[in-house]
Amino acid sequence: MGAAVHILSWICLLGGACFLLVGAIGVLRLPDFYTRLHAVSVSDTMGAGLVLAGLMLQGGLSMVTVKLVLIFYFMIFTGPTATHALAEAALQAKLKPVVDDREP
Amino acid sequence: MEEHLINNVLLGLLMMTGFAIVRMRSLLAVTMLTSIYSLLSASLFVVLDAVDVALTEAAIGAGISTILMLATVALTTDEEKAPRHKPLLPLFVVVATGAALIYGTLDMPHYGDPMAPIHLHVAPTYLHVTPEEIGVPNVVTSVLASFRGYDTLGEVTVIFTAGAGVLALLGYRTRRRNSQNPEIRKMVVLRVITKLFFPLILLFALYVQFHGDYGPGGGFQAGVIFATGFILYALAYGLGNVQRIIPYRTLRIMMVAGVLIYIGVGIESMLLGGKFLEYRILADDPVTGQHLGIMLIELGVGITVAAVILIIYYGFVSRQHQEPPEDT
Amino acid sequence: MSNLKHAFNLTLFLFAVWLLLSGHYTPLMLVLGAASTLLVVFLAIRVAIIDREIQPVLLKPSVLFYWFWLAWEIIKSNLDVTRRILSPGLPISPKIFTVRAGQKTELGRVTYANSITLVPGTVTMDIDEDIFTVHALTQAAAADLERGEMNRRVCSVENVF
Amino acid sequence: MHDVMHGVLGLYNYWIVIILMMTGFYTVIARPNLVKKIIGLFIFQTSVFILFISMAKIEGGTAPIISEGARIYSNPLVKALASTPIRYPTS
Repeated sequence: MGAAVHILSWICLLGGACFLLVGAIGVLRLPDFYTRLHAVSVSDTMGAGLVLAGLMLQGGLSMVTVKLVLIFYFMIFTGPTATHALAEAALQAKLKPVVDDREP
Repeated sequence: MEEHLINNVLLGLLMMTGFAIVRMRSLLAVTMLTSIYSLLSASLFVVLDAVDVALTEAAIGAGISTILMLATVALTTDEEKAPRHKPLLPLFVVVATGAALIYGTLDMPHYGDPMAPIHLHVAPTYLHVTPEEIGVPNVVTSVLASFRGYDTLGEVTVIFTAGAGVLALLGYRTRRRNSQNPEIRKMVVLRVITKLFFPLILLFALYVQFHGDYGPGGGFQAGVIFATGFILYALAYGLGNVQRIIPYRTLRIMMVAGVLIYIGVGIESMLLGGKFLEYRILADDPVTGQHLGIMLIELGVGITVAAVILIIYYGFVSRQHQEPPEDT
Repeated sequence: MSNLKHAFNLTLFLFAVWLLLSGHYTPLMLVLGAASTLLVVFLAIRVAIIDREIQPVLLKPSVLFYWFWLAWEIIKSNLDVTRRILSPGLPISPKIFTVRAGQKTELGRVTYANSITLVPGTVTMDIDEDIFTVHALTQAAAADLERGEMNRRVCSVENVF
Repeated sequence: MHDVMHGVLGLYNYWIVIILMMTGFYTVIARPNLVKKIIGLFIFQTSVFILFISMAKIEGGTAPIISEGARIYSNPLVKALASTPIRYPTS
């Protein structure tokens, strides 16, 4: 494996870690349940995606990478499903969202 | 070095989760935290080279336990009452015990020490003998299924007994209910995604079942994942529909059949002139015999575990529906 | 008749997944793989959940093109949401609104709903037939969705399903 | 000083395990709610697994799956022991 690929994979891993951190900060800073879902969405897509990409670069062309691709597909489908299920459940439990009424 | 760092960070997170679990009052939140705790410890097991344990913990602790715990909370109450008096005595007991235990660790071999007594006696033998006699790369599987096959038989029996116990306690009353309630009909995303993933989860379970020789996995984990597929289906489509795929009767038969397969392999090896569960008799070549024996008993374990977990789930959920609807 | 074809497609797809996962191509493992695939297909038939939805559509060119477009959207909105989370004033303006989904099939609608949720800044909260209730983090994200480009794109890949 | 650091790092795992164990123990004896008690037992049990598996780790070792290119394997027996009782909480 070339040094360039190695460096690239670490860039991906660190970038992913940064986005995961941003997701966590977002959960702390945003005002209510529904807005927090958007922060989680950041770590779900960009964070996890970049970490997986970095690991795939580390794995090279092997069975490991194949499994990582399968994990990636799995996450793309289940992540939004879980978020949607949470939002729907919160809506059914009549949790009041914070809404900005100003006209844009 | 990175390994140490990850290890320490995970341990720290585990500790924080543990404290949060003790302090929280809402049992639903505690259940979810327990799931997180379990996932964290599974990651820790991977760092500590125990991949089989990690897979089991992830499937059991983070998966099935959470579902069963949520079912329990749904049957009872989700708010813990405040304790009546100050927990001074328990606190004292805990601190004293902890201090004594920490004093005890001072004599223990250090973490990662290759010369610790634990590594010097039995384990090297297993590592040496496994490639020659068993021919299975995963030493944990060979220890579980072959060297310590009796233990695993005992374990399957325990699980079988647990299933029988739940059958006796909770029972199961078939009730022809119209399981497709309107709330479920509305959750279109859940239903479609479940439909897409149901076959894939089952296939993955079978993959784990049959690749236990080469990597982490085996009958137990496979059985749990298999059951999870059906539980997911039941959550999205209702219990009635999942019973069309696997009826209750079939489950009871499966629960017994798994144990019988296991014992049958033992008796077969006795009939062929060996001892109970002596797999190398099973084929002309001892290594092939071992392989065959391990595969068969793992299959038995998988069938029993899947059946027992589904029986427990059916028991819980069918009871849930019998409660008169009070809070609607 | 078409059910049979779908069952056949599902079998092929599952066996391909098995081969991808397995990595051990001895005769024994292949036989076990075939047996596992058939067992799963049998269970799938039992619930009659086999319809057009389980086909490996994910790799057809137009769907692949949609994936790339969606990935680009996700990256863009990720950067936007990240900027908003990290900036001290927290410049958000949450909004709840409804959009109309133009898809005919359930799978198309679910693809649309999940694409909305997958893009940070918008979450599908509720689905009532073809009316989606969406929660957006900012007015801009809401306006972006209301323009309906994603809806059109999902509609055009829907025919492939 | 170096010795002290070495000792702390070498025993760190065990100490955390003991803290977790005591957290579980406290939950069992101090909380009246049964679900909470069960969760306390669960924490206790997991901490015991971590104790076992920490002891089984060898510096620089890999998971005990025989493969080419790996020389040192961590202790397989402990893992077999630990993955047996892990299965009971379901039951």
